[in-house]
Amino acid sequence: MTSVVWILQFILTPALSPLCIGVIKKMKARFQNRVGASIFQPYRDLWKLLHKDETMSRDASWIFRFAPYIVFTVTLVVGASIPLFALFPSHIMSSDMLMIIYALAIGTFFLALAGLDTGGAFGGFGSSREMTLSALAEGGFVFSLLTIALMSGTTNVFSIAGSGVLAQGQYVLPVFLAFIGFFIVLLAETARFPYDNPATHLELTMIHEAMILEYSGKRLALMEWASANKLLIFSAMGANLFFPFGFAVSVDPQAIIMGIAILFMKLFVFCFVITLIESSMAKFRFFRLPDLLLISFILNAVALGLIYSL
Amino acid sequence: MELFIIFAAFIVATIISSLVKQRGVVEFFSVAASAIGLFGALRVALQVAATGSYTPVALLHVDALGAIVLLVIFCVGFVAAIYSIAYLRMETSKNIIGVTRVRQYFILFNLFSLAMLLAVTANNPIFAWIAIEATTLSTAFLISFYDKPSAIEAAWKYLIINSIGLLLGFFGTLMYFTSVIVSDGGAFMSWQALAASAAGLDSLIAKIAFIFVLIGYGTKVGFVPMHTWKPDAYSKAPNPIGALLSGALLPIAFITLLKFKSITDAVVGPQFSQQLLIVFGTLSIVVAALIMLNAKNYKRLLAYSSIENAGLMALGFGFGGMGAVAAILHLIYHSLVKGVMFFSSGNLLLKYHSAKIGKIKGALSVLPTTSVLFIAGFLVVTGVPPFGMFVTKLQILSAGIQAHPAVSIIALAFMALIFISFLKHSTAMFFGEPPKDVVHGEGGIWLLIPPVLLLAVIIMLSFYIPPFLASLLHDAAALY
Amino acid sequence: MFALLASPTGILALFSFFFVGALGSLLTRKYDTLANAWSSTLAIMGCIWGLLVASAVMLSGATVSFGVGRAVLPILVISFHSDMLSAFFIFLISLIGLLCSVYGIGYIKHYYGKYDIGVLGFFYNVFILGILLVVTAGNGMFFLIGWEVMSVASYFLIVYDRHEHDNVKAGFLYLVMTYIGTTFIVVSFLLLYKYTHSFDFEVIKHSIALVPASVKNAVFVLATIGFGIKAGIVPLHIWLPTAHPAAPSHVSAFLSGVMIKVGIFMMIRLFLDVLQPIPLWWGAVVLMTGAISSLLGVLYALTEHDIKRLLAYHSIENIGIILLGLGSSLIFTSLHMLPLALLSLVAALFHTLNHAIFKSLLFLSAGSAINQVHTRNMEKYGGLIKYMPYTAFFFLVGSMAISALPPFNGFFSEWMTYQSLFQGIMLSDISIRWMFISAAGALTFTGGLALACFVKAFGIMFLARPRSAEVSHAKESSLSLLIGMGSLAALSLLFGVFSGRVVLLLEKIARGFTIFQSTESYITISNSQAISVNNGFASISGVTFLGIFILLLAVVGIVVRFGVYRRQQLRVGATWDCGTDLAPRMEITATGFAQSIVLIFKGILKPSIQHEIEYQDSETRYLPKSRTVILGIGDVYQSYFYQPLRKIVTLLSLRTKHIQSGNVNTYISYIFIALVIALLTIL
Amino acid sequence: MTTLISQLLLEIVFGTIVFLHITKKNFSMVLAYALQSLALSAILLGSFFETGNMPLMLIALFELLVKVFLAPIFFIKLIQKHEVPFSTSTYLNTPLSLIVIAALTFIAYSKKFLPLSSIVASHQALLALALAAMFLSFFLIINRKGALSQIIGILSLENSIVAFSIFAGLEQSPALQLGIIFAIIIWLIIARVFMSMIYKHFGSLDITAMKHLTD
Repeated sequence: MTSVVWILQFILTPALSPLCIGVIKKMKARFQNRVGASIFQPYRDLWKLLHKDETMSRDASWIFRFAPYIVFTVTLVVGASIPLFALFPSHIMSSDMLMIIYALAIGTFFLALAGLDTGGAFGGFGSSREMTLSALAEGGFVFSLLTIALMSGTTNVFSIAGSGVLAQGQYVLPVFLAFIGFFIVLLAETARFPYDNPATHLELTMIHEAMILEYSGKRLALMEWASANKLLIFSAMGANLFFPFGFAVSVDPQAIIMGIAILFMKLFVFCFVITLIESSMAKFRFFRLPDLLLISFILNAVALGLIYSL
Repeated sequence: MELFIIFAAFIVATIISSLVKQRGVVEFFSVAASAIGLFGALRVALQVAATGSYTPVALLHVDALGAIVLLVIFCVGFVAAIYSIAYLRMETSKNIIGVTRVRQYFILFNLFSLAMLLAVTANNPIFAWIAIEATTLSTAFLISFYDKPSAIEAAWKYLIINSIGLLLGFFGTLMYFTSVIVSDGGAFMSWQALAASAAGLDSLIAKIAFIFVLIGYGTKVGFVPMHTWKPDAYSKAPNPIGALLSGALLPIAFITLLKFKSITDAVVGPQFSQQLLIVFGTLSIVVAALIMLNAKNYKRLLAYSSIENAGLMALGFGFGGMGAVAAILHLIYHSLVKGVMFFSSGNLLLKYHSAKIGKIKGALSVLPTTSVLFIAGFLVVTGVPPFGMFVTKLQILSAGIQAHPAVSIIALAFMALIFISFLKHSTAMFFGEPPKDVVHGEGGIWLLIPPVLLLAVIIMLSFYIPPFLASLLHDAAALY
Repeated sequence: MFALLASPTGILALFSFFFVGALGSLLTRKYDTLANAWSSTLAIMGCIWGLLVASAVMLSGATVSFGVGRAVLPILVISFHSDMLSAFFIFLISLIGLLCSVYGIGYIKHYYGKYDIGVLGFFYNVFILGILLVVTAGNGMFFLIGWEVMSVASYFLIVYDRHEHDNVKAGFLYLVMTYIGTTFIVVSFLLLYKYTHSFDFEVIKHSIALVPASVKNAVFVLATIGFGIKAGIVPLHIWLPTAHPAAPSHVSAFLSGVMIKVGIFMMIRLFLDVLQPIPLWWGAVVLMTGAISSLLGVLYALTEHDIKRLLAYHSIENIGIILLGLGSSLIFTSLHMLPLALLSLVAALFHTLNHAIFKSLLFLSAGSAINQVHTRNMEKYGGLIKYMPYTAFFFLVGSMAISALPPFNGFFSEWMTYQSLFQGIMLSDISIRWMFISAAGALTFTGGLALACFVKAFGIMFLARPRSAEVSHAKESSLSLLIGMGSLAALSLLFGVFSGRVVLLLEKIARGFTIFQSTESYITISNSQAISVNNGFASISGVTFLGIFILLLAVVGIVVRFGVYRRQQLRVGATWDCGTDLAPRMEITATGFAQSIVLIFKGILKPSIQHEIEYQDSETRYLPKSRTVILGIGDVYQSYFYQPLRKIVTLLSLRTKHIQSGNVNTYISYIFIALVIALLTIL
Repeated sequence: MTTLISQLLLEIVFGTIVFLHITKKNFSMVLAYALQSLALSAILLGSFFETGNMPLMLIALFELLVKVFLAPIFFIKLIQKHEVPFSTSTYLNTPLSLIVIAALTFIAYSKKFLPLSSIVASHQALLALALAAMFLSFFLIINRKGALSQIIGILSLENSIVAFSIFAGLEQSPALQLGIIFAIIIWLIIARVFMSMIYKHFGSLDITAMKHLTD
């Protein structure tokens, strides 16, 4: 039975992520009171892209060709090493908080390089903006996870979720501040609204789309899938680390199904909040984004300071 | 016995170089005289190391420090003689000077060596004074060797300032003699007798006498307020003479000063003289370092470097204890390295015909060996390890840090400034593109052997000090 | 054999290799190839022997200390003392020396005929000899001799390519700053000598109680400035970005990888071993300088478009990270939390080792690229990956290692530094805690910015299309260069994946210090190479991460390539450029890439942007023909501290030159005044 | 010899130095120096009559010969050869230099220098006067711009030192005195040669022209 849990842990992220994207797109459509495509449309898009022919630029080197595989695999590895529905597969050694952060950095690294590789103007600007944002977001990211890690006395992501120290009311304010900081970083890392509009291809504003502009066919599918995975990873981390309840306690199928259901519910709440932001807020000008990220860093630093002074 | 042979050798050399017309003969005798001088000095040094002192006759006496300085004088003198031949040959071939001038040069050179020998070995303070006066007179003409207005100006200033200094020194010596009860014995008052009768000297008179002697012979050594003649004299004198002036004449004046210091210390105790030496030493290092920063002429640069090293030696003796031993060793290294630097700068002068630092570009590609020698000399003189002067410099400073921390730290800071200014000037001279019209290639083998010889001696002395020299060092330090 | 290695003869044999190498290359100056062969082989044999000796001493744990000969002056005692720490540094020096010399064999070929190879070989061997003397010296005096031999030899290596004028200027600035640093160090040793009457480190250590607290603080400040200049911490770093690029590449790799670490070596030995017990503020000062150096180092690197200057600034940044580890270790020792101090010291040593490896890898690969393209300006590069695939791959490995991406060694040492900072944050004292929070913040931002900087460096240099004709003539470097770089890349991966084994050894080394003799360690290494800190607070394993990553990569590759649908066609066309013809001008430049970050941090960097627009016709000035943007960074330190200092000293020297006024009467009046003053003092 | 006569002779020496400060003509400076040396040799003769040892007489005569006859002739020949009748002016005008002279004499007589002048208690006044003479000749060298006047300044400094040593009871052995006088002779010859060289190169004996060697 544990092997089923292991398999589930590995395949859950890639399986669920297109669904999240579908749900967000559906809700955005609803907000703009149009019907919108079905929530399984992303699956069909991926299937279509995987079968299409591919065109590639003459200047591209092997980095352009292998980047999608590396970026996608990184999201798989990180997806497998964060708590999704159960806590017991915690002995995976790669679930340390810093390991996750820097593994995601590999993804950003190769994504930016792929953007630069084809030598087009768009790719270069996309990579430059992406690296600026990820450089500034890293501070907030590390500090938000550090706050809850220091509260629960360990940096292993599974044991943070299981430590339950957050349940006692003592640390409510630091957790709340850390969560706000984390959510700002989430929007930055997954190229969501105030930072970058996922739907547009407008040269002036696009960051993530610019880097994968040159891709087509199965490589584009992998890239799209990887960004979907990243969205799921961040929302799952936000949900399970900051609101650690409803995990499957034992291996029997009945508890597992209940765990997955609670995971579904949490993710749905996250998707709803993201859609709410996307529909209500305008995209910030690029040079106001650093102030937003600095706010997230300051919030987390204050949260860190608060832990011990209480 | 050896001293008489050396005397005879130099007198013969002077007479021959004044009578004989052929240049070859004059050169041969001068070099032979210096060679005999070196050999004699070596034997005297060995004997002094064995027996403690060497007095062939009442009038002449050589103690440990005297033996060391004698050895240094003739080592530099011999190498300078060889270099002078090649140097003057090059000068005559470029018809800057005629053959008569060369003969005059060697007459004065031998007289100068004779006077120096007498100054070191004289057992009587007044004879020492007369000998030093003779050195001043013989070098006055050597400085005005090139018969240009600037050379005359330099020689005149050298003559006037040194005469005043020596007169003050004479007055100081007389002050010391007041302690001697009037008797016919006063005729040949030797250093030992003076030291013995020092007890009778009134303390205040001893202090005043030491001040006069310090200011007097300090002018000869070149401590700061009295140093003004040095840069002019060194920059206008021919290079071998510059080497002798800083390598040989400076130590003689210094040890005469030290002989008087030992007498005053017997009367008044060491603190007084040490205090004065520290004041003058620090002043010399500070002012020399500041002026060196933008010197325009590399021979004046060497002059200020001599002033700075004289200041450091004064600090060494001022701090006393191990500082004194290090100061004597520093004296040896300094004389030898000044030889290397003056000879290599002589080669630069022959090739570029200008002593201005600004006019010398890309010397490393034009004169590779000379530039390497000059850079090695610069590294030694500023006290960069692994050469010996680094250890002596730090030994002096570590002796000084005990009692006078502030002085040693100021000295160290300004010695760093000296290294920086030396580096600035040598990078300006040696790197970069050489001017088009300068033909590449060294002057001649004989222009290179003397500096290489001296550098080899320094490197040997940096790592291994022969036992007889070591024992001489410790005896000398014990005396002063 | 083991005993022979870890013994005085072993160490003396080590020095003799380089001594013979130096002399030999001088003698064979006339024939370039022979001189190159002689100096390189001797250096390689010396380094191999150094590796053996170091590992023998490290494994046996013996401290080899012996004196040689007796000099006339008592202070010059030639005594060697190589304990675990110096053995580790000998290992580091020999490792990098070996690979740089292998690289050098091929690299020196392009100097044939231009310069004298024998002289290069001579100074190269003397330079390594100097560094080895520094790490094995037993007393202060002998240490200073080794220190200055190293500085002077490296000066001559920097100005080796002397026809280039700014190499000479860089060399001059380097030696002036180093000499000022040495003066600070000499003053601190003299102050110690004043109270302990000896230069020998062991004697000073045992009689440290004699030294009053105020003097110890003075020694700390002087030593930090002195060694800080050599290590290149921020306010004193102005020589580093000009000096390292000037040297030949295999030498600048050695300078950047090893020489700046020697300053750290002496700081560790002095602060953790000789001057114990230490007050708290020492650690705080080191921590703060580390944080400032790392943040400013990476920011200045971002503004650079000269490759070697960029790498030199990154050396400053990594020195800052090492100082973070060292600073936290000092703070923990002063708070008597020795296990934590041991942890952060191991972090500092591990990052020193890793930085030596990946920085020299980066310098070597940059050197082989510059060797082909003959310019250091990044804007002229582009598309080099198609002409020099191996160099590009090694530069990529180096960039991933320096920006701390997991499978490589950079990540694991930065992780350890993070752990020591986290332990610091958990301290009770509020002021110290906020110091650690700001240090951790600086480290996070440094990590992010370093990633951005190396995406810029690698992307602009190697990817997309060539921006100048030079690039298309580039050919892959010769075999010896590739071996040098390849082994460094392999080492970088090996030390990353098997970091557990390395951390264990480093802990054994750190235990060499008397204060850490009996402390129980917070680091446990499980069988699967996992390092766990502070009984389970945090634990990572390089092997498992790499294992899972490669497994999943294989699965994804197979599924996507073969599983889904094999008959896709791959059409190779031109990059999408909205229809205009594709010109190299359209690619992003290094300045463009970094401009957004530079504008965000313009408060600190104070950039100056000039626009030059060339118009078609000068009267109407309506249709611009070309527009260039120059982003310049004012050197704050030069203009606000070093220039005024230089001006004061020159002013002072001009004032004193008036003494030499030329008039005899004034000269005589000087003597008269001196006489009168002296007489008045005593009468 | 009674202190009165030696007092008188020393005053002559002192007076000549003051006169040297005031005169403008070279010729009169040389004469003043000759007078000074005459007074000095007279003192020496006086001490010979007292002690009665023969070598002292020899020295006095030799000094008479050298300093009173030989040196002035040398200088006069130089003046005629180069037609340099007027020595150049001084840095301080006459009244100011007189004030400085007065100040220096006061310092020499002040109790500050008492230990120096009381080496031989009886000659206290004489020694103070000799000391004043020394300071004045030192100031003469500083004040004068002409090369000849500087040489004469140095010679008068030497004379006042010898005077001081005589009165301080330092009847040196004749050999040493001879040695000193011999040194002075050589010095004179060289100074003379140098002055002619200066004249050849600079056209005048004014040493203010020599200020090129600054750096």
